[in-house]
Amino acid sequence: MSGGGWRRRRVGSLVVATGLAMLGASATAVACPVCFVADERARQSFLATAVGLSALPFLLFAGIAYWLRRELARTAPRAGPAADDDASVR
Amino acid sequence: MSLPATAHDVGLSHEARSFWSRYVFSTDHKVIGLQYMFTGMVMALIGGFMAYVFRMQLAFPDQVVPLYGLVTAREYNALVTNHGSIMIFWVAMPVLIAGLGNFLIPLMIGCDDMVFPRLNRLSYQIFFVSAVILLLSLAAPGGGFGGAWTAYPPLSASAQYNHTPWGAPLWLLAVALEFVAFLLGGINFTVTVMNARAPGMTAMRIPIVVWMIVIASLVFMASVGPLVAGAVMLLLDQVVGTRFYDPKAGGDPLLWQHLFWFFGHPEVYVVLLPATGVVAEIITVFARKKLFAYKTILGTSIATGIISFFVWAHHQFVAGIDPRMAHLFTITTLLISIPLAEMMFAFIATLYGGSIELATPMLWALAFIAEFLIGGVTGIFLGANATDIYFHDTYFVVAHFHYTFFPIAIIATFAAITYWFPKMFGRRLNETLGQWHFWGTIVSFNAIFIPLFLTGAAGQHRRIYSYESFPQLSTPWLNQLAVLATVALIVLLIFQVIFLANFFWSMRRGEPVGANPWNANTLEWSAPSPPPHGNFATMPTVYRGPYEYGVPDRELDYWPQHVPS
Amino acid sequence: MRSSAVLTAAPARSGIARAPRIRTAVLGMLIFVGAEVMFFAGLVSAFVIARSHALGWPPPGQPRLPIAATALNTLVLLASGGVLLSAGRAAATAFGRRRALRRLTAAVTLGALFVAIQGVEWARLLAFGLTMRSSQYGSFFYLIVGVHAAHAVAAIAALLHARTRLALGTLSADAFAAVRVLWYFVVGVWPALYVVVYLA
Amino acid sequence: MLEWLIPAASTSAEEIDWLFTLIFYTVGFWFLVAQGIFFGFILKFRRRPGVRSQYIAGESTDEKRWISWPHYVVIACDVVLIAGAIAVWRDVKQIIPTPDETIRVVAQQWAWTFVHPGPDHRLDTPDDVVTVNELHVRNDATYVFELSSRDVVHSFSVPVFRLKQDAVPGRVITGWFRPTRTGTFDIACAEMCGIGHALMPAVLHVESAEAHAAWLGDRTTVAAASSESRS
Repeated sequence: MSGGGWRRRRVGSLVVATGLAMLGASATAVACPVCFVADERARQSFLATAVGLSALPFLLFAGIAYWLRRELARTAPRAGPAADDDASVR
Repeated sequence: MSLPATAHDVGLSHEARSFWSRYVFSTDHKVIGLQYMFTGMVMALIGGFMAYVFRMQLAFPDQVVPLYGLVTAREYNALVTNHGSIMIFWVAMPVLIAGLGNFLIPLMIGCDDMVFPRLNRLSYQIFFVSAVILLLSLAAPGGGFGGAWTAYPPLSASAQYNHTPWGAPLWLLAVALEFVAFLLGGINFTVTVMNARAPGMTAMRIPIVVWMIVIASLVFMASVGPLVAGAVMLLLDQVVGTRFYDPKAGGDPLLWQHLFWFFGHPEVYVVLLPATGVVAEIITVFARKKLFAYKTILGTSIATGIISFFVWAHHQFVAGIDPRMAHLFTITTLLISIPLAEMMFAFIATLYGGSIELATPMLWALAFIAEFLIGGVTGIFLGANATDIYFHDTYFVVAHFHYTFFPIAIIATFAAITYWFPKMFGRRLNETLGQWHFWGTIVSFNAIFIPLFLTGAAGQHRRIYSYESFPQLSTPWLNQLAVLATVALIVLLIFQVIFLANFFWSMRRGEPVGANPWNANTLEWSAPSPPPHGNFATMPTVYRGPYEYGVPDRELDYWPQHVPS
Repeated sequence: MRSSAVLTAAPARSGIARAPRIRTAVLGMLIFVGAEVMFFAGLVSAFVIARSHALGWPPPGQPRLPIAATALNTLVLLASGGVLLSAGRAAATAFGRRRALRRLTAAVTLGALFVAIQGVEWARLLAFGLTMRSSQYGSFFYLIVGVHAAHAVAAIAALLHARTRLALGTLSADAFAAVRVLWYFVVGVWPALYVVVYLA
Repeated sequence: MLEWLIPAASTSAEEIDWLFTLIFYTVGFWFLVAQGIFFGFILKFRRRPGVRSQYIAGESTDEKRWISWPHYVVIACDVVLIAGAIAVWRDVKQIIPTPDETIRVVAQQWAWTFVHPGPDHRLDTPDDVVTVNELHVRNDATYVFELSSRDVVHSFSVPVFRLKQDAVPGRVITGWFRPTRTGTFDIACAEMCGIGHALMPAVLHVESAEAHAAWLGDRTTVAAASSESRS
């Protein structure tokens, strides 16, 4: 169990480090010598959208996980199958 | 055994069901799973035939290909484009995720059906329509789309450049519909596993293949949105005449590449994870061993899913992205080798101390590990940005990803079919034919792609229909390698006849089997073979994890999940 | 208690009883909405990149978007979301069906009003010469706003379907909640799109 | 190792080949070890009558080290390879040296246009030499190229230089190379660009300084003559 735990933490920190590195790269960027036609604004927006798109799925998963926890807490007091008190009422 | 009274709230009752309601418009997850699988098999044959045609053209340029005719440059492009699209979107995805997911998930978690059966049926219907549209696009005026499966604009955006006014939009429409189908399927899988498990089926008792299908579905759903957005824009460019990707009008061709690869790379892991899950199930049963480090494997697959969102730009090292970005993506790309290597180590460790029986499913599962390792290590050359400059879009890349996709889409699928065939049809496949098919396929597969590693390393690019205008890249030696690969491909295709014969013969005439022919633990083997509509007579209760093989002090070397202690 | 609610539970099924602890349809809808958020994020990313290439935004010679009118229209949409929220609350209480029906109708009407006002604006912009093909500006405007409008229309259809079933008494609490989630998504994503497309 | 299959004709090629060899041996060694253990297990633990499998959960730290140690080895190798890749990439793509010559490469469906600077070593002057599907460069000179495309995405690929760079319409992308051996080599388009994708071969002539000057002289007189006759 503990093994799985620290493994997951390590993965998490890897992800965070990658994200920070990407942000850092965008902050320290000077005009890119090789790639674009001096279109620094375009490069910045590529970076920003890349970071945004990569981060968004995790925010979404976190959101759904949060909702699940609330939902489970809400239904927790009701022991046994929920079918009992959901029984057809019209 | 009498049929359990598990009528669905949708669809018809069990009695008096016609052929149509039973096999075509059924909401039964097993029927839908098999529909996906059969459609995938038909598409695989079509994709294989395409490979035959363009490999013949490469080996014997500008000669008449038997069963096809002359291959023009236009047709060649359409063939490679659609071969790639078909094999990924209409073979790997439907067979591994939709087919296996539908067939296995409810059975493995002890449930009568998916939670949204009608959504499930709709998903298959959309998928079927998408397959039909794709095949129609090949016959459209101007021919099928030939701009590579990555469909980079401006080539794909304008008929002025690609000369396929009908093929390109139809191809794109088919791909978009296919995504919608898997989106619906993925929602269904995830919710079913979260919400409809049998009592006692706690998170750590779920078979690893189910976990992997769910993780893959989540990765798919989180990554596909931007691509659909990009596809809508591309479709508008093609049909309405907007200029989202036209640099002359302020658009940006690189934008599509970002949106495409943001999906495109996670997609690799979307099909990989279910395949490794299948392998995990099979090696435990045939090694009679508990899966080594279940939680670690689960952790590695989650880690793979997460990291897969941070690697996509390694497809764009030479596409004109900021060269400093390339470092980041090299790092993440090589990092993703860590969880995958660990997963493979855990599989190898599972074999240690086992009692290995080399039945056909086990052969396929072991072959997956051996071949996938080749695919994995050759990926390092491509993930490292500097060597990728050279290897990008050469046959080395082609060989590399076939060493990953072939194990995924073909080897793991054969493993799954041979393993679950008794559950699907209540009969056994012929073992001798199975072994023949296995060895024929594996040997010829390697004989196709090892030569391609060499031609790629020698500088030959993919998607070039004739090397006659490149004196340096078409030496006799390289041409002989191309011929070898082509002959091997033909051998591979011929060996599939054995499989098809075995499959359809055994479906009707194979030796009948009971519920649990492999003495396996997971819940699907507690249902009758084939399981009736509704799967289980009574709801199974789960008492332990899925991999309790060889437990000491027990008479039997397996301990099914639903058997009380 | 849920048992006193006016909504029906899921249709009774014989045989294997499942014991879902999480509302199935809501969970499914949430995952779907997650995929939709990624879809819109893809569109917005494309928009941001296209805008960064442009020398002037909006491009010269293109009509300006009606910022104030759309701000009011945004309020209409938000109001619709608020009314639907209270419809959901009402449906969960005893004897609240009639009230829930009324509020649901109001929410649908407000939603339809929003779409109608958007349509009128589109017609005016088209008359001013802003079309899908006139510039990147126009392309992205009609793409993003149009995709949102399509979602709004689909969600309104779903709400109307839910209304019919609520009136008949065959709407499950779960299904109603799922439809509401869809509408909240349509309402919630709009202010973000408004800020990106109209204001920036 | 790559030069067994294809000559290495630029400074970048040598570096990339070095990285290839590094990866090949590092990865190849561990690949063989892994496959060896894998097949060893399959042979050793074949089913025998009366022998039961062992019960190993792989959950305790003690057992897990059988996969965690190899996994540290993988990390260590990854770090080495990442360092190598970054070092080579920096030299090849990121740092552009001061050029001896600047050339312009224009891709279109389906041909390459090369603009050589001519004897005055400057582009956009009357003595520029424009060729189609034929590139002449001087051995041991540093070249910077400006790559652009007229229509769709192409990719400028020179296998002997280990050089590949996509040409994206609307952008001018800069890169460099320094040839190290003379000869005639192939240039190809490496990105699907339409029906004629296979028909975009160009020929690269790496020449000694004298031969190059002679070729340039020929071409310049022709160009001058034709421009004179036009005026």
